Amino acid sequence: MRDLDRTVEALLFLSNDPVTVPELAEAARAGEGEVVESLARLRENYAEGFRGIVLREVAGGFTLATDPSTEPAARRLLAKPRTPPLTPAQAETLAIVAYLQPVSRPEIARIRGVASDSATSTLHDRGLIEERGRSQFGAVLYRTTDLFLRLFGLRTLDDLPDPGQWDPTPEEEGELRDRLIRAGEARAGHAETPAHT
Amino acid sequence: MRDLDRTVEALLFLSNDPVTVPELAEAARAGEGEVVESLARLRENYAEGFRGIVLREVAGGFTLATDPSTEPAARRLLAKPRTPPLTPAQAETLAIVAYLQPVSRPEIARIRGVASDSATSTLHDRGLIEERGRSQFGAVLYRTTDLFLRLFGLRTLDDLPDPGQWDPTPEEEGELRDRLIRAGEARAGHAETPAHT
Amino acid sequence: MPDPVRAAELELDLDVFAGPFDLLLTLILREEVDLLEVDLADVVLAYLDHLESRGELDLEVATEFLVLIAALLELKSRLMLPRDEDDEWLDLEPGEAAEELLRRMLDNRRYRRAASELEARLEAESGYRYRSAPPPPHLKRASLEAAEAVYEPARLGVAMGDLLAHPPPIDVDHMHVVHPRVSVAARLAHLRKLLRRGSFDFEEAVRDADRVTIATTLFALLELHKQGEAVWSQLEPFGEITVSARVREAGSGAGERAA
Repeated sequence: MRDLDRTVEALLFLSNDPVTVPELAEAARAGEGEVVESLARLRENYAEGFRGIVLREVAGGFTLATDPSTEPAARRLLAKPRTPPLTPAQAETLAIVAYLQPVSRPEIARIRGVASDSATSTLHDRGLIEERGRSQFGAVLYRTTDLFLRLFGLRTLDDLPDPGQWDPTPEEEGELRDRLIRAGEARAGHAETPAHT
Repeated sequence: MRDLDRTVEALLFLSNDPVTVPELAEAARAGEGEVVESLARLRENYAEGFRGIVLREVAGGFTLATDPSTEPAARRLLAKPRTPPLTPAQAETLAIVAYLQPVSRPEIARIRGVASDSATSTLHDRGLIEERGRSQFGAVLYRTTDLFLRLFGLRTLDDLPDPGQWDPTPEEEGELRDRLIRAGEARAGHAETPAHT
Repeated sequence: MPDPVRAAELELDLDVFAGPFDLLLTLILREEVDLLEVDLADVVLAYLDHLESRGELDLEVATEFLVLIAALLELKSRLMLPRDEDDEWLDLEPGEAAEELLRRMLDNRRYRRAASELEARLEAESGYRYRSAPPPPHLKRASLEAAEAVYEPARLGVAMGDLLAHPPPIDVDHMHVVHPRVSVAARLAHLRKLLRRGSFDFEEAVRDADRVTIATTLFALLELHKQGEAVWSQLEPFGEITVSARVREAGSGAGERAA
């Protein structure tokens, strides 16, 4: 292994958070281009499926992680449960924050149709979301964290799938809209009747 | 790499402390003899002088560590005071500690209108604030540190800027502390009002 | 995405409808069932019974149900309000109301799908473990001397200013709070004046009045009845209400009377 590769490997090993190319370059006293080449060589060395450790690019940086195939043994050794799964309320709240950030609690509640304070607090406590300023009414706004990106294996927020893919087809949407409009017109018709006093 | 070698490598990578052969064998569901052989193969792979990470046998068992030759770079990465931009939550929390010190977490939460434990912990971890005794109710009190002064370019706390120039309601009477708490409670009450569509 | 018993499959047995919830929704949307005649409280009760019989709360289904029932409640409350051009309660046209409802349903649906996508992602990622061992202390120690001024003190002052800010006063129009603009006393005087003619139609007493005035006038009428000054009759539901001065002993201030 070249000296730079050894240094980069050691830096990735020591840092608990993903490290960016500029950070690696500054610490290793190397050019960013050299670091990128070094990472490419390490990546070959740590390609998935070969070793117990893999090199991953998440949350805007590079980090070493264990291969999922070793997870059962790791659980036995560390007696530490895996990341607990999200409850549906937490998953929906997280999805809203991820796509609409920054977003406030009242806005989340409006979309979900129920107050979501406990889900928001849990996500905050778990470090998946954080505060990002305040709305004009003084409500705290939330955004996702780097830990969110890391736990969900995303390099950046742009890696999130396009939510448009889950929308109904224009035909379905049109049909739904027509029905709602007819219901609304029915209402207008009814309303002509004087109120019961 | 064999499956067992991958597992042992992953276990060594994840563990904070040296791991013994019996511990490795139990977690990997393998015989101790097999684990010893596996360690021997890994040791070749991680021999000193080849990579950035080395496999060491120490008093308590086996462990992965960085090669001493990479230490200068590691120190450059890890030892610099971590000064990423402050998040809004951190800036607000730090301002409260700086102007009102000593101040407790519950008081910070009351002023900000939201729990601020994660911001407080981060500021503490970064060495910007430290504990300074306990309030009469037993809550830990915080004050700013010398590193805080240094990172903000202040000689003493008296050099903190007068908040008066940013005060939205300078005509209001009262101690800074009381006014902050009143404003915080007003915001907390208001934030629950749903946003209008 | 797991697909347990959906809210849509909730079996209902109501006065005007028996069948699954989604069929009720469809019929309402197709105007085959009049939403005004559906007792939504019964739908909620049926849902609670359903939950009890299942013995568990499925949050996915509960959320779907809440969104649907909230949409129905909103639609129904709009239907029940009298239509009044200058009434701020009805600032949405039927088309706009439908658009708003549609937007909400699509929003909710979009984020529920996104949520299951995230759940699947987290599950797929949970096999990767990251190292959490702290780096050796001797590699971490930064010296105070090496620290340079990187933060602006003004940042703290600005944060203080934000923390001292009170929220803007609540916009009352926004909150749909209607302040009484008329007093019962004023409406009592109005009714007594009309009563001098002997009798009048209630519609006449509240012609061109807003809803609050109508309510206050009704309250004033009840007060007149209590005082023994007026009686009324209505021949059929929703029909005209005729208010008449009550025959009283001489000397009452109600003036002439005519049965």
